[in-house]
Amino acid sequence: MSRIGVFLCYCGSNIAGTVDVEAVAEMARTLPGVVYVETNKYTCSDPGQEGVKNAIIEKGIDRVVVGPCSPRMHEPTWRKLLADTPVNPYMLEVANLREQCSWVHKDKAIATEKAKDLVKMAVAKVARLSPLHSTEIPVHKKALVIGGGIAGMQTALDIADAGFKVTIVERETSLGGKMVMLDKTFPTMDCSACICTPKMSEVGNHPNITVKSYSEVESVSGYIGNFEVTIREKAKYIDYTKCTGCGACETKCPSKVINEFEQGMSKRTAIYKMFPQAVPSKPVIDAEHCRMLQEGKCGVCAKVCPTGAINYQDEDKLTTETYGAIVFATGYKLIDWKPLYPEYGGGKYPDVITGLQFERLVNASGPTEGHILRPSDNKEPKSVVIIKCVGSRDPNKGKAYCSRACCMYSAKHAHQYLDKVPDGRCYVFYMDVRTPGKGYDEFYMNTVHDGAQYLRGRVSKIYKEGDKLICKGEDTLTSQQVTVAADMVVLETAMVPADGIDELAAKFTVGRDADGWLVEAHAKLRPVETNTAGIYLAGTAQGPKDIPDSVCQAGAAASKVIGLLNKDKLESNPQISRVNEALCQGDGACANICPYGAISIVEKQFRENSRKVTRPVAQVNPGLCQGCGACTVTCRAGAMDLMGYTNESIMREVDALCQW
Amino acid sequence: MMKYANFPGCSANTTGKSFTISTNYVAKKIGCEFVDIPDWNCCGTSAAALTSPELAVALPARSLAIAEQKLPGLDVVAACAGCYKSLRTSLVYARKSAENLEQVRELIDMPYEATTDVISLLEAFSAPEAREAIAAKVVKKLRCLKVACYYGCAMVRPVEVCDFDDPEDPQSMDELMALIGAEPVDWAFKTECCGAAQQMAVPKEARPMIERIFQNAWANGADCIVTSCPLCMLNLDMREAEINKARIAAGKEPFDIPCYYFTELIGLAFGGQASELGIDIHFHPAEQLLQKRAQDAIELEKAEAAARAEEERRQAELAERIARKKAEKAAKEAAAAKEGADVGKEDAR
Amino acid sequence: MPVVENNANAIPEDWEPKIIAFCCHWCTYTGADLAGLNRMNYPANVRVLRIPCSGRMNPQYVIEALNKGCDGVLVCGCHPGDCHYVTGNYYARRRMMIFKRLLEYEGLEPGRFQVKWISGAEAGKFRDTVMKAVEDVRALGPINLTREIPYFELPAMPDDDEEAFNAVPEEVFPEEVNA
Amino acid sequence: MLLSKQNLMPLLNSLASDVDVFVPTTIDGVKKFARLADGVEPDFDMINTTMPPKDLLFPQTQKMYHFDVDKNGSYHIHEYDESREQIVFGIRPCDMRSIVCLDEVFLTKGFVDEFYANAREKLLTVSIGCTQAAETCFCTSMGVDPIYAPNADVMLQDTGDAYKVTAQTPKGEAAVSAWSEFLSDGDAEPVNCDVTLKVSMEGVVDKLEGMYDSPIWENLSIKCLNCGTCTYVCPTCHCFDISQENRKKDGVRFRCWDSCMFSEYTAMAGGHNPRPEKLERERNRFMHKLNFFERRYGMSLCVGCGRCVEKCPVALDITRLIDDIGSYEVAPASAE
Amino acid sequence: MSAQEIIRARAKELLESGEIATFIGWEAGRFTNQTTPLVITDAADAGKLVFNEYCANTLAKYVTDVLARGKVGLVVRGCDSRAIVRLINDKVIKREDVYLVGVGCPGMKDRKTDEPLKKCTECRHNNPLVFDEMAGENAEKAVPEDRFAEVKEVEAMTAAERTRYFESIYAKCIRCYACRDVCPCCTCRECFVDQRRENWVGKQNNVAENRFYGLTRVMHIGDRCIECGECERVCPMDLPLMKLNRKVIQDMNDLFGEFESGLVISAEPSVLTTYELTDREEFM
Repeated sequence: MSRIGVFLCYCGSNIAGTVDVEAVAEMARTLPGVVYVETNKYTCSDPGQEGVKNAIIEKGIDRVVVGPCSPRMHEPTWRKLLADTPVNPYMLEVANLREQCSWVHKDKAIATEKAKDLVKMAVAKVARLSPLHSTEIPVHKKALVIGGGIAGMQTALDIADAGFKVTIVERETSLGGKMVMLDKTFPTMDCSACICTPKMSEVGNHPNITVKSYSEVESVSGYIGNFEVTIREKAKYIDYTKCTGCGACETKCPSKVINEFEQGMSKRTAIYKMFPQAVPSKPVIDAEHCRMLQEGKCGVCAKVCPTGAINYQDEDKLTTETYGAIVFATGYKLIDWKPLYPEYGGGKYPDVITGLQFERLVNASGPTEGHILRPSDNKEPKSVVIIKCVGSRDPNKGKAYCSRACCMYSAKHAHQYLDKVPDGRCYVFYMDVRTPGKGYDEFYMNTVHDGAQYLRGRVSKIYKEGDKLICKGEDTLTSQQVTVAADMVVLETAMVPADGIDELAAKFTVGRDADGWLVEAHAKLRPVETNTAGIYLAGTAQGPKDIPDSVCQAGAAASKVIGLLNKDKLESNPQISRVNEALCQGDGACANICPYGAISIVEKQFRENSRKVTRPVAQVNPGLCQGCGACTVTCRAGAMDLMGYTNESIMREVDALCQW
Repeated sequence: MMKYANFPGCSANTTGKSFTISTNYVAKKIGCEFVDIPDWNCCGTSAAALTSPELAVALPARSLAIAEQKLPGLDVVAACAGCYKSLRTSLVYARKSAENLEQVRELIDMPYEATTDVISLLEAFSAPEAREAIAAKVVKKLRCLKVACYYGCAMVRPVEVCDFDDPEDPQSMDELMALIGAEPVDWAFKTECCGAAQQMAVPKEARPMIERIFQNAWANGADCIVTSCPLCMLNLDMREAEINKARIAAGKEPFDIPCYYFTELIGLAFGGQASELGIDIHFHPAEQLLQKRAQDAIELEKAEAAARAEEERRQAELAERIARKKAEKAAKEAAAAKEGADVGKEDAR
Repeated sequence: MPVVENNANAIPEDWEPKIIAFCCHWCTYTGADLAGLNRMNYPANVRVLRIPCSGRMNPQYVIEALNKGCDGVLVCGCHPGDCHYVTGNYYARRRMMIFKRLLEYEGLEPGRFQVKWISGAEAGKFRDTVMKAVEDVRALGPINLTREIPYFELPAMPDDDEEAFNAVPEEVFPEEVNA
Repeated sequence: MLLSKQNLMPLLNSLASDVDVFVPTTIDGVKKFARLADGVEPDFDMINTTMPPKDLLFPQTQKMYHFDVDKNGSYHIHEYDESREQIVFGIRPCDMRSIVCLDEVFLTKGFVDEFYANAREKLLTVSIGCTQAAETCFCTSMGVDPIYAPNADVMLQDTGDAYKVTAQTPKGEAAVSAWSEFLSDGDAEPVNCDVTLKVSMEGVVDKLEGMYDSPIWENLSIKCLNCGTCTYVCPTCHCFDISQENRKKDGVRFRCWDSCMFSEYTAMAGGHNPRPEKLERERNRFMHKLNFFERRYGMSLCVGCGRCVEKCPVALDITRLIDDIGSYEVAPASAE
Repeated sequence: MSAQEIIRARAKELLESGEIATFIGWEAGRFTNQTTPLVITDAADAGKLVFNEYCANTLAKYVTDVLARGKVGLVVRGCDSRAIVRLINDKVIKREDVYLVGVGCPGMKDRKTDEPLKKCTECRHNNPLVFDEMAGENAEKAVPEDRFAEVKEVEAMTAAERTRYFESIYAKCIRCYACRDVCPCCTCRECFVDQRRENWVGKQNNVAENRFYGLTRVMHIGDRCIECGECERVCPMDLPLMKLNRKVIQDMNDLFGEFESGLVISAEPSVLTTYELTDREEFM
């Protein structure tokens, strides 16, 4: 027979003010199973807690009901208190006598009556609870970072500096991501290579970091602390141990391929290094365009290679490792504006370029060695029009959201153009200028003072007349139509999630919002975590942002990972679902409904009526189950029950309220 | 067999007279029959829309209802872009929901199912069957005539209503012009508005809209502008002189860019005379260009013929030289063979 | 067994509606606490039963509540999209829509079974929902489903003195009980 | 003595004035015995009711006693006795025979169930012989005379336009003497009632002894759904379960019908179930009907009323089982 | 060859060839036009199989009992095939466990009154939807026009009338659980009524407990019910149970789109165990 102790609290006058605590105590003594009732002025105070502890030990109480404030406030306190007593911390029920009783009802008699009911419910429930113990989950002290851009690299560095092993999986042939493509970075105008390449080499040489370039995640299974990830290292056809990165092969390779890194404004060879400062600074053979691999002719690079590092028979390598935590730093790409904006020529006019193409033009290692020459005829454009929010803030044609960073980098582009073409004229068509960071607005003001002509309005049409690009727009401040004859137009296009993010996220059961960005656990309070425990986000994978914000998030994600990997084992939430295998039909309705994928259907052997039977039953993974209970209702047979809120305890709680 | 219910519109026999004449000419030639909708009424264009939305829907709906009963199964063709826009807008409104259809029925107080479709004349003539017929009937290709195809805005926008060709860069008229041998020019103002009614309302502000169109066409090397809407024709053709006067005053060079209906040029290609097609009653003199280009075409043909002749001659000469060399070689071999034979004989002796 | 037409809708004057509210821990329970913090005032006829998520809400609890003595049932959860467990309230929404129609089909007045999405910040909405529920149920009177509560007309106990029955027993110490 | 049919209703109304008279009738489409009251039309032409009359003696849910714990932990128990004077008018001979079985179970061999006993004493049984039998009736094969129930208090036999009334027990005589104003003396031959369905019970009981493992049970039980219909409509099924509903400090213990067809009937703590499959449960039911009861009380527990044959959703038929048992050769009991 | 002869012949062949271990069909009962389910294991008994207009029982649920012996052959009409699909979709059996002999169903008749059974007048798919072979041709049968006529009838009553109506139903119920045991959707290893520890529903038979059982069963099978009408047919008290099931089906039809369960073998979760973001919002 259970020995229930009821500890009611005055909470000073908060409860006692409108609830006759003694009368409730009297009623409590008459409840079945209750052996000891005590009232206390401040139960949560140290003397109060001591009193409770002694009473429990003295009276041999094995279940506790506390009648204080809301469980959201002090449930952890009572749990810690019970941890020092022989009573299991989960043999506890809290009756909310303050926030939902004394504070909200004026009439003392009615409030007392309600308090009695609440205590009755709590006693009925605690009588049916069973002791719960959290299980331990091992934590593998290794982290996986997907994506080698600035966010991925910063995360990896922070984790590695904390002494944990990190693997970076980068899809491209080198680290650097989008940042390394840029020329200068706002607001300080330091050259992007100068601050990005040192980080890349730091990552490349860090003892705790293994870089897997030209690789992708093949498959993943497992849960927090124990992610089994298979990584496919695509064939590079070059033996990196032998290759010294001398680049002889690149000079001799006959086939010409559009250079994605240079945004299609120049050509590269089939065997190529993305850019001079690439890390790993060794080339890769692009199988699709290599004549040797496609038609079996050529083989020049093998002949020329001083160390014989070329190996045409190379294959993809699959490696599987276990990681404790995973960070998504998969970055972004620019929206493909051509099909969306035929009015800007839809790609017909080569001189209508994107922001990244402009970055390559103005970049010293770019196709034009830093001289701003327009792609059509390599002439220096004397008048440039920059159009902002192309695809952003445009629900009809593009994306509804603002891509955050373009206001700053369009001001930067204008500044760079006016800097490099002193006699040039630069027009910027904008809707709003949003420059909220430190030193941001001052940067924008400098650009305006440099002579950039900011016209508030959208460009409705661009057409070619002669060798000029006529931009028809409006200036809403003077409410006049404006037509600018430009030599070159730069479209600051919207940021959208990187290619292939859908399949990747699906593999990890990470949610994606309507626009395809990875969904954080809570927009304000948990921006770098996801709903899947052990998986974190950093950088533009979670949404459009600029480099400073990405680096901040990288640090945050790293700190979360470090916090997780510091633990040798994880305490799992004990209030999780439990399967009664005798009742389980194995139809998997619970597995479908579980938002955390915590339930799996496994074949198990049972002895039934002296016969051995193997049949499918559900199995709950304590690491993933968050205790929402959706599976308990889906399971018609009632095989699935949620510990802490069992069917029986809720039923009796309902009965207790209805005078049963 | 191409048969359509025709919605003439108010401009058919007035400002758009030559459009109707040339259309009938072409239709007769390619065996396409247009049956006028009996007792059709004005489509209301922008005026009705300004007065009340119900009127803008009801006016066109009445004609469509009559077409539905009297000419069942025939699509309605509206030559003028203005009529086409109004009819389409009313049709799309009625088809949107049962309530709308019910409301329209009440307005026009006639049975109406909104089943007959509405297409523009350009769409009718772009149908594959029509294009084959046109190609077959072409007698005289309008060579070296550079045309700027001007669709105007009502023909292609808004997409939800018109749903015909590409709203930004339509090609159907360009293809027809290429079919009859003309050279369509790639220019940027295909679908730029000509100012329509604003030319009457606010002439001072609206005139530059027309000038821009001429300017872009001229800049891209077009000889003339081809259109399929009487209102655009009116604004371009009739007001070119006025714009030229203003340009001369401003010290700019006047334009000499005549405007045609696309059916007029097709008629020409069928061998029709300018007078038969109504080209003679344009505001801006339109015939000299045609004659000049006809001359150019003839010289071009002559030049081409000459070039072809030249080419044949060269080929013949080349063939002949090869033949001669081959003959010499044969002769040399024969000679060599003979000597061999003599040598053989000497050995034999 | 004849259908007992008990407590026909004559509302006894001292009758107070008894309503149970199944509130999800993360949103509505927080909202209720917030109502308390702001010292809002609402009738005391509603007792809150805490469940982790509205997805945990099993229709069988509602039937048990209506069968065993409640005059009204309130089920509250997070707004769709805010659920702490991501999809809990989406499932609950479908299930409750169907179940509410089924109960009303069987004659239960709509006011007796209400479902509301109340977020952690909507203290005011929680108070209004409670007040509206109490008003609705009070207007409807005691639930007129045949229930088993009165079937056990407790026979008069021979020594049935009420206040003796409720008198407070002295402490029962473990040693005594086992002795 | 004779009771003319015209006097039947007046007799019933007079009886009903002071005692509950239960007559066969149809309520809401269900044929059962219900208390005569306005709005309840007795229907004596009905061959038999779907719900058996055992409900009067052994209701589906019966409150046994109320308990409560008072302040100093002592228990008070108060028995319910809801039995009251009842007359069941129009009970068929087969149902009367089932009451004999129930009496055996509830009153004999030293175990007297006082709830049943109270009800039984206060019950006056007025049986009416059958005039026609349903296709599923096979009472004659089970030793029941369709027009004569030996243990009924008063026996009415249909003689065309009147009933031949014979009192058979002291209680019956007392009752009949009270009906004198409705009766008229004279005698008439009761109409006979032939029962089409016949099975031979000969040797069935002994054969069943050796048929524990015979394949008959396999083929029979396969089609059974294991629902409780047959046991709840059977007049002789008497199994019940005891449970209680408790409130704070008091509660009521009640008993309610239970069916050996439910797996939960024999479910034990720890999950073991001595009769886990349909086969065992089916075998147990028929063995109890045709063998166990015979061994213990010397009479078959099946009265041939045919209700289970009529109402079984899958038409599982005890008469065919009896035929199969008849034609089944028991393998010679092996040596060991 | 009539359907019955084809069934007999095929059953015999299948059993002899060992392709199936048991065959389920109907056999004649003792009384005129009475049929009862028959499960045979050796080919000799194939002769007993019958198929006529009085085969009222659905056979699908017997598959689970005889599955241990091996592949099961059975005759499937429209409702049986939907029941088999239901069992497969609920992962109780696998498609390869059963060999389905399809037969067009002319609509079964009541053996005593000779009128078509209520469930057959309301049947919308009388021909098998899933089968391995067909014994004879499909049968023509008019599909009833208003599937929810009964439900609309009850919905037209006032709330008080409906309360009394359903309370009279729950008063008549004797809790024999025939409706649960015949239903292809009810395949739990231990039904909630037997779970004494949770004590969902008391064992006593009164309106409140019967209502708990009735309502819970509808909510458990509502989104998978194949509308075979067997629960109504087997109920000894003739309770109109389909009025409850069809109400839930009608609501799902209106709220979540065209709903007809058991037509196609699929791994789709049932309607109440999934959701759409665009579901109607009534509780804001």
